Amino acid sequence: MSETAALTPETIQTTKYYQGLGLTDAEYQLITTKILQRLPTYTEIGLYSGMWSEHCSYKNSKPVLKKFWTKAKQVVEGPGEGAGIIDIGDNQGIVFKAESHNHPSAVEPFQGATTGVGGILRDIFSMGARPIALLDSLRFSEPKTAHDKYLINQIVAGIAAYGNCIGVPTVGGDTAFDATYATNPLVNVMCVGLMDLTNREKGQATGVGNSIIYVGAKTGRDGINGASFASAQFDSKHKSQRSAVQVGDPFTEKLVMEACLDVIHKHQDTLVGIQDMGAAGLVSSSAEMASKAGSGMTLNLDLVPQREANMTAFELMLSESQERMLLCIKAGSENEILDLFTDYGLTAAVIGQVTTGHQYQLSHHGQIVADVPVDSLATAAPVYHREKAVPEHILRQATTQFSPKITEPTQILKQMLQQLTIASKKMIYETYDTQVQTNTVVRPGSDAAVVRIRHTDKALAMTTDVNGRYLYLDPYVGGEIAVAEAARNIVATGGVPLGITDCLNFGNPTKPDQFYELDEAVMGMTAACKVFNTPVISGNVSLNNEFNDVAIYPTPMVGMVGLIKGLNRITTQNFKQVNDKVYVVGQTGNDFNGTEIQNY
Amino acid sequence: MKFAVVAFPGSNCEMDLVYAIEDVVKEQVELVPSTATDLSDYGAVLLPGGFSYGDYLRSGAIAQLAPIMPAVKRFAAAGKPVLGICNGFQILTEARLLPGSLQRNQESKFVCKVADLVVTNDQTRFTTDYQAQQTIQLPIAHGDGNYYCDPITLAELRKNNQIIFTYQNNPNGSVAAIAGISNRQGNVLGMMPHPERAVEAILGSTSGRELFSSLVNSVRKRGLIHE
Amino acid sequence: MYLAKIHVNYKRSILNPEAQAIQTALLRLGYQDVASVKLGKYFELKLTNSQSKEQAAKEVDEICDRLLANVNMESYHYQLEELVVAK
Amino acid sequence: MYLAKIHVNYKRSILNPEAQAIQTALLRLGYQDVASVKLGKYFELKLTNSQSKEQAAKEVDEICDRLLANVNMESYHYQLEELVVAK
Ligand SMILES: Nc1ncnc2c1ncn2[C@@H]1O[C@H](COP(=O)(O)OP(=O)(O)O)[C@@H](O)[C@H]1O
Repeated sequence: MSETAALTPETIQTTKYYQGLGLTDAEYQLITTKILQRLPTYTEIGLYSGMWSEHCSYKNSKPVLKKFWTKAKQVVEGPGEGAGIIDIGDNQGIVFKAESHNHPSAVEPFQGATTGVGGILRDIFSMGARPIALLDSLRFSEPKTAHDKYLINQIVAGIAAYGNCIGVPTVGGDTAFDATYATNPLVNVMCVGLMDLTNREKGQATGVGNSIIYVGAKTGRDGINGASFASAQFDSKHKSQRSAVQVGDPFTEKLVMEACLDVIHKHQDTLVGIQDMGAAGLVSSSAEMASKAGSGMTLNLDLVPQREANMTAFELMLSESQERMLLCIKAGSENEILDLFTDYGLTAAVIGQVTTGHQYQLSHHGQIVADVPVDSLATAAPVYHREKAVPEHILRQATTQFSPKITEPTQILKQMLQQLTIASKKMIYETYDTQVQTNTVVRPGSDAAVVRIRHTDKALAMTTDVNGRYLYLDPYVGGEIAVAEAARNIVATGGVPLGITDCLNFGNPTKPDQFYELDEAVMGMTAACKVFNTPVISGNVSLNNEFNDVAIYPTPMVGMVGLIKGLNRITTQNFKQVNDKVYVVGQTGNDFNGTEIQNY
Repeated sequence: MKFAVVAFPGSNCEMDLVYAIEDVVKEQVELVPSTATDLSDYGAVLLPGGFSYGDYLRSGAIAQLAPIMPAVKRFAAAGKPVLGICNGFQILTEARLLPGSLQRNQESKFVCKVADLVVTNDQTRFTTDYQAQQTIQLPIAHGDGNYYCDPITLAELRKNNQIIFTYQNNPNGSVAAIAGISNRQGNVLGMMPHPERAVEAILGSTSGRELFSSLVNSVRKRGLIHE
Repeated sequence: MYLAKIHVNYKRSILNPEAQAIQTALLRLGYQDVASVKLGKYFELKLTNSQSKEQAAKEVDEICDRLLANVNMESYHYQLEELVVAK
Repeated sequence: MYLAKIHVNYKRSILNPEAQAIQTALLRLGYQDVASVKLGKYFELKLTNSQSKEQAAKEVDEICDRLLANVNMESYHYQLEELVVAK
């Protein structure tokens, strides 16, 4: 990076260096002619590349996400903050969100999975909630090659390593196998947190003169520009791009979590805002906190705790080192907060202030290295309304149902039970601590997991579901089915569905047939959400899940949480007694398309 | 009586123990930070599960050097009860309060499930409310639970009845299927299974209750504590 | 017969939480003196059938790439020693 | 300034499940050739203030005994190198 530090604004323009950072000519034009009315510096172009990536700006998915149904009586906080909040009565709220870490896990499966878990945990506790459960939704190829097995083992081990160490039980999830995920496994993790509604926190920086405090791990050169990397597609020719390896440190995260909850619970009067540093690290957390509050901000990068020598401003702003948080603290109270973090054995430093106006100003080694309107980073990324066209394969699709030939029912049954997608997932979930915090009433292996709320008569049911094959055949109906399946799982454990989160794992939105899948799926999910009274309170988008131009099946993971009022209403899946009657509820039709028996 | 639960940075089962004692055993309990240096107020000291200091070097290796540990050693030397669960067991072996050590599970993977255990010694102050050879169910959750000691130490453990719990189906490769051992004097117990996770029927098992009740009874009987 | 002595270390600029925890612990214990801690893995493999040093080296490289080192994050180096076996 | 290069290894008599797991994996991958696998840890500590090699050695011994090695099961050995620091 050091030779590029010298890149002049003119060189960036003439060599189109910005393209390598994921910005298009038109986007660069917008910055130079409209926003800045001058050429951006090297650091500034870095800021825009991070903030305008799909991961941070949702520039391709915003018009689609608008279609989600997000408002219902129980919603306290919808999409927009780190995670959504639902009121469950008695002044308690639950917070949940899901996060995808598909691309990092394809490259470095163990660390990709750990940092996915770490990130979703930070989203939850930065809202003021204590994480009480994790779930993981995994999609793999059937383990045929050594590489398939390596991916599966390492991803599962990574999830286990992080959740087990930090002491949040991994209580559920789902796992399915299909060749479509061979080079692009899906690693979606969801976290559920519990909070007192009086402890609600926002990620914002208000009050001129208030301090910006950096907390947690020091910044290194890990995962520079990971956000635009996560949004890029892979192909076999460009392996060198794949180097955004961040290492998860659950021990540090545990300390960061306890310390932040301590600040939120006991120092409410000094805490103005708090946000985690996720994708596009320091720039995204700080710019969003300022922009949301309508404030300006100045940061002195010399004060950022650094793990490595000679880091450039570009690197400091875009590093995705893990286990870091940003706080806005009332002027005058800084030492009280810094001392608290020191007591936890953590690094913390005042790195900037809230300013008047709306500029975002960075200094480094005594020089101003960036000075841009803060909203231009956080909200001004262009929004693309992509074209939509029915995929060829759907047009060609047979209109009749697949019809299995069954000669030996017992034999077929036995074989179906051996299909990996159907078989028990014990091998996976027995490596997760499912019981720490001692609230897990129903562990993995049943329809939905159940976690009781201590000292009340209430419990939460939670599940993740989606079947990509159904969506491949019909994204709208498949989207409906994903929500409906989640709702059935919740109801089957005795819960009333409250809301959902999602991870939209799709292909390339600039291709009309792949955008069609995204748009239709969201509309289908929305239709079902309204029926089940389950608003979308948070979520995450993972696009460009494509390898050598072939997209994965459209796979919008649905994570649903329900409330069980009365611990005596909890039901589990297993048969209880000899001679109990078995009923089938609902109509059984001739529905075989996309089933395991068709796959078999 | 009053229990001390020592919380090291990275411990994660300390609150589970506190709740088990407060809500179910109905005794007094306090969280004691690992930076404290005095335990004289307490009737029993509990070292909880978790990943102290990330368990980054060897499980329990860094915690064993925490400021609280000299006080734990004095407490044990005075004949008062010390119980280490999971990571607490690992810390006790690293601190040489118990012999042997806990290695990576044979399968190299973390394992979390309910294990059938045999109570092999019902004469310790932790086990009087169980019956010898009784089978109980306790949850296990560990990656480094593979108990190892050399043959001479094993013979000693056997001779002195220091093996307190064994697994019925060895889940981690432990020598002689050992799940929990005590020191020679019988006042320090280390065990990989989690009794605090098994004190409420709604969570699947209540087999852990007797361990706490045995402990409370023995402390009361010995008059070791001013109520 | 060859003996391969293999060191596997984290590449530069990759966070090593273990080394960091050890250094913090040493500071706490009063070893202010310790300015840095690095931590890596060390393997010794005995190869019985390799006919030549080149063949052994090829095998060790392969084993490191496939199993012992995570080449995304770690680098390795090794020495090969020929062991004389008593017949 | 001294650099301590420390190897911590399992004592001979002790079975190490991790080394065993690696050997099994190697066999499964077809490396029949590998007769034995040993696995240890390798540390590098930089000591800034030690005045003499003896003092540094004393400190390293202490650090190994207290923290880096579990002397029940592991043994250690090390080399000390003096580093010349540019003033
Ligand atoms: N990755 C996982 N993590 C935790 N639990 C899992 C996981 N995969 C499966 N399970 C558990 O096993 C059950 C059955 O798994 P699966 O067949 O994938 O899900 P479903 O029956 O919901 O389609 C799930 O309900 C869940 O309890």
